[in-house]
Amino acid sequence: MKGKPRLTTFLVAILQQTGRNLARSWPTQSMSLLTVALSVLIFAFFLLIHLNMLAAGAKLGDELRLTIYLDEDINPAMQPRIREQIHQFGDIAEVRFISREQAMARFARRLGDEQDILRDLAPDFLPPSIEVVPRPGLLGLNQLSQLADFLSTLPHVSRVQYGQEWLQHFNSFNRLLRIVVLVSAALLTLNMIFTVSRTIQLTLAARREELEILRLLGADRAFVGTPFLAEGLLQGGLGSMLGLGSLYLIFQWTTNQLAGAGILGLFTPVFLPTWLLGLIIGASALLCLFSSLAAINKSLQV
Amino acid sequence: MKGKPRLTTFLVAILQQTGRNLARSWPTQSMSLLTVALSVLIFAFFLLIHLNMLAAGAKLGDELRLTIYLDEDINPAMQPRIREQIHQFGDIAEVRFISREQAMARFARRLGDEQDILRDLAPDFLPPSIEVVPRPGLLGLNQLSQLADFLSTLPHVSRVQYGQEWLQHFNSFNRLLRIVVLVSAALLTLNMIFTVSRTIQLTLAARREELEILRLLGADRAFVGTPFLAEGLLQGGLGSMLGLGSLYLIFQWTTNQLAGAGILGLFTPVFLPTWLLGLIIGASALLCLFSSLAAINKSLQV
Amino acid sequence: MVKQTQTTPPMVECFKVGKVYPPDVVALRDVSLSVRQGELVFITGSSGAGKSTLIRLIGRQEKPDTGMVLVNGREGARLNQAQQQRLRRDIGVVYQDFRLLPRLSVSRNIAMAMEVDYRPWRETSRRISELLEKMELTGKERRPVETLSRGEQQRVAIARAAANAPSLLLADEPTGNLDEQTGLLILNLFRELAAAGTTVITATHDSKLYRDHGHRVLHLQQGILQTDGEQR
Amino acid sequence: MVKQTQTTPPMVECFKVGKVYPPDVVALRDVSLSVRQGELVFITGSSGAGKSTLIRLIGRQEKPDTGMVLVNGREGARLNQAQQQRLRRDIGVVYQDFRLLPRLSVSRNIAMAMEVDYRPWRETSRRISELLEKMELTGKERRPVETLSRGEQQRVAIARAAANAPSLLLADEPTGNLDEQTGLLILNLFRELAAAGTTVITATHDSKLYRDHGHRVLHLQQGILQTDGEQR
Ligand SMILES: Nc1ncnc2c1ncn2[C@@H]1O[C@H](COP(=O)(O)OP(=O)(O)OP(=O)(O)O)[C@@H](O)[C@H]1O
Ligand SMILES: Nc1ncnc2c1ncn2[C@@H]1O[C@H](COP(=O)(O)OP(=O)(O)OP(=O)(O)O)[C@@H](O)[C@H]1O
Ligand SMILES: [Mg+2]
Ligand SMILES: [Mg+2]
Repeated sequence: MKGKPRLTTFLVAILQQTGRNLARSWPTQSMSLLTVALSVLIFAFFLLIHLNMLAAGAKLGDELRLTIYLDEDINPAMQPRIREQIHQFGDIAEVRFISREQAMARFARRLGDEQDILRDLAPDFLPPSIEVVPRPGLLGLNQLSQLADFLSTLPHVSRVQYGQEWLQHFNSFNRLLRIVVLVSAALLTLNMIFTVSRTIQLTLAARREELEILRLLGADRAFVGTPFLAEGLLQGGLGSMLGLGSLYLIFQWTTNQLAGAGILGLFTPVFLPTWLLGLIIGASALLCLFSSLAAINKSLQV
Repeated sequence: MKGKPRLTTFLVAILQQTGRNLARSWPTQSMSLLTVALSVLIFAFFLLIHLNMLAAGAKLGDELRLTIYLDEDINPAMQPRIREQIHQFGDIAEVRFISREQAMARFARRLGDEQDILRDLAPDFLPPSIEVVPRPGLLGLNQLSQLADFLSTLPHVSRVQYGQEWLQHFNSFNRLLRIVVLVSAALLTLNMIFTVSRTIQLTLAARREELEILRLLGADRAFVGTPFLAEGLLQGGLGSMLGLGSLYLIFQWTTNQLAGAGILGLFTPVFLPTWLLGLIIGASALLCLFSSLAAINKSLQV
Repeated sequence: MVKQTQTTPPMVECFKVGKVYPPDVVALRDVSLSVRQGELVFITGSSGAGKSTLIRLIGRQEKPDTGMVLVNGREGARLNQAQQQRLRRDIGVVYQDFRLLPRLSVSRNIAMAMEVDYRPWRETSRRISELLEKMELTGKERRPVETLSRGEQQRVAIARAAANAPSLLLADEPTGNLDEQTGLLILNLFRELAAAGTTVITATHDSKLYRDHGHRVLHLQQGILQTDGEQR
Repeated sequence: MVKQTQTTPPMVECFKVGKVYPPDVVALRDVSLSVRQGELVFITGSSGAGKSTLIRLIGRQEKPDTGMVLVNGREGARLNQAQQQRLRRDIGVVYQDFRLLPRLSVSRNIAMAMEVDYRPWRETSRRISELLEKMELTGKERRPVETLSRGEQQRVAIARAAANAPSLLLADEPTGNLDEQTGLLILNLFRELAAAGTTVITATHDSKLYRDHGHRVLHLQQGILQTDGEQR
């Protein structure tokens, strides 16, 4: 070099180089892009299922409650005092007083089509009760049994019941779910790492000769690096956008398929939140970028 | 060649070549093996979940039944005739006659902890009924309503009930499940194809030069092909075995984790059946084999 | 040197051979020649004259666009794959760009040519050490080819081509990276092979190789065979 | 030709340079030499003598194990990456194995060397057609390098090395695949470059290049510098 180049010469050279690289190796590049898109799609698909399962699980957990059966209906005047006593235990979301009549009505609802069988019963054969709904955070069996012990010390209480059995089922189902989700997350992460590293290896193999010759010719970091940066960002960014876009289409199609069917009454499926989408796109762009940079650095050793 | 080689010379040459290939390229080869193993593992993992979900679903479906409420208990002498009439509709798995006492006992069981509330009831407040369990195949709502119409023509019948609402829920949950399983199967198959083809591309890139030189030297099909055959079989076979072995360990660990917990009462998780394991191993060995063969054929064009 | 009598059968025959590379590079035009068994022939011509193309056509790496090339009386197009492969093992070629496997050792590279022909192991190792001695490469058997000097690599390529004592040896610029003295080693090897019955066709621009020794020289110019005869 | 006066500064200086390849191949031993700016020097020696190694050490592709190599008065180890890269763009190298990108066209291969130095586009294309004319490659600009004959490829490699009119040109066996006449083209190019101030160091076994022209010749033998002076 016979002196510092002018800025325009520099920019033109870099842009030409970038354009030429993209023009020449677009088949490899678009294969890589598809691979990244597929990896992101699979990963985000299972993330989406996981998040929706968690949401459905949380909704089920909301229905957890303790029922305190009473000897007799509670005088409405007494209710605020008892409500206050219960709230003193802390972490209580709601306290409901259920009279004999309310209990009967609800039992009838619960029997559904079979409620004819109640025709001949006295309307007061069910005992009155108080229902205590803990906050979702308070799910552990230990804390629940402490709360139950406390509730049985209240006046007029005949028996405290909380769905121990149901709770156990729910807990172990959650455990199974968590294992499945953890194992698939681990496998899919491994898969993504493998796929992306293979893709980069292939791209590198296609470029090794060229990088070596650029090094021998004394190309500087900007000349070698900028096209690679552009490529890495393009593959990681576009690839993950493509993957997430496809996922959105799949999601839309699925919810349309299910719209009106009963399942959507149980829980409302939600798509990944925007910040998570941004995070995934950013992370994969960075991943591709850094792998490209590592390659350049190796090839730029003088 | 100055004549036909002796068999021993031939065998020694082929074996040497195979051994040398394996010895020289084992890092690439073991990476390929791991990739195949991971692909198979992920694929089989989701297949396993799918199969178990189907099994659990089928078990739920088994509990589907029609209940025919009667005006009065049926004379045991009449029962065989009615049973026969019902069976004439075809596709019926079981017909059960429930007396007032049996109904009451079952209702008590079903109330569980709340059965105290039945203390004061007359033991005959529930009506007698016949339960009809259709064969699992007969799940469609249409057929069920036909069966119900037929049953309401039987003598002494007051009302036929079958869980239309529950059935709808179950059907749409099954639909969601089917969509999730189909989408993940499609994605994972794509992923497996991508991964394996990338792996093979890498292996080929590493060998292109050698294959070209073997072609120029006039190597025959046996000399070039046998080592490749061995490699393809080894990678596909060993890789898928490794993947399925890891899956078995994960499966064992998971069921151990859940052993004793309530969830296992709902359904018994089963591993993939032996014929399916064999199929997976065979298919991936063949896949790897054919890809290798395609490579050789291309390089053997004279 | 072998006496060339009229009764020795022809090993290579070309009849009006032409080769055009797309779009319109005429590499060879109407080349006819005949080389007898055990002959040692040189092809000369300036850079781009078509020497390598002629060698590739005779070695069946490419097909002629017009005319016919016969090796040992047989035409390539008439052979099936297995026959072609067998024929190829009986032709040794020194490529202008060597085509060695850079990561393999010197002896592995040479052994490959013999293993492909299913030669017994003992013969292979004896032949390799004999050839390496002639090429003055003794002691470098185990070195990966990529660590050799360019001229050493060229000698490995020659050793590989000669390993099977083929009926036909095609050498494309075999002394391009060798000094005068080492070049003479190669010439001696080729003479020995010719004396033992191998037909040797060498493309070269190295006039020291063929001058002063009374060998037959074919001179190509822009794809056309200009002179065919002894040059001194 | 440039008159070499004692006042011309030295471009390349080697002080007791040695290079040993593992495990124990002594490629160079205590080589000392000094080449002035604008000089045209030949390195000779038989195959494996260490010519390419010396060229690689001067071109900074490798580091000496002992001694010191100065180019333009500066030692490689003392430069940072950017300085090294800048220096490299000012050294043109003709590699013995060319190191061209086979799938790229002739002009792309040459242009790369100039683009890396951020030469304006017009200068690049003018220089390329000028060089291709001198190398007798006109009309082959757009051909992928892999479709050229070996000698044509070698001339592309020479054109690339000369493209930037570098301060130092290192040529390793630049006429190995060229006939006598084409070789003279190269010699003329080198002389022109030297006259314009480029220092040219050529490793070759082609005595036709340096004989009869009164150039300085360094003779290597088994890694040791034997003679340094004019050869006729
Ligand atoms: N990377 C390496 N590893 C080990 N030995 C090497 C390496 N490179 C070169 N050598 C050895 O160093 C010696 C000198 O090699 P060099 O390439 O300098 O020779 P040369 O004079 O260029 O020969 P030629 O004329 O054949 O090109 C040779 O014996 C060679 O085998
Ligand atoms: N694959 C190809 N595609 C197009 N043109 C080709 C191809 N191969 C060779 N040519 C052209 O054919 C002509 C003859 O090439 P060939 O390699 O036979 O020359 P050569 O005599 O061997 O030259 P050298 O001495 O430089 O090796 C050259 O002009 C070359 O550019
Ligand atoms: Mg040639
Ligand atoms: Mg050399």
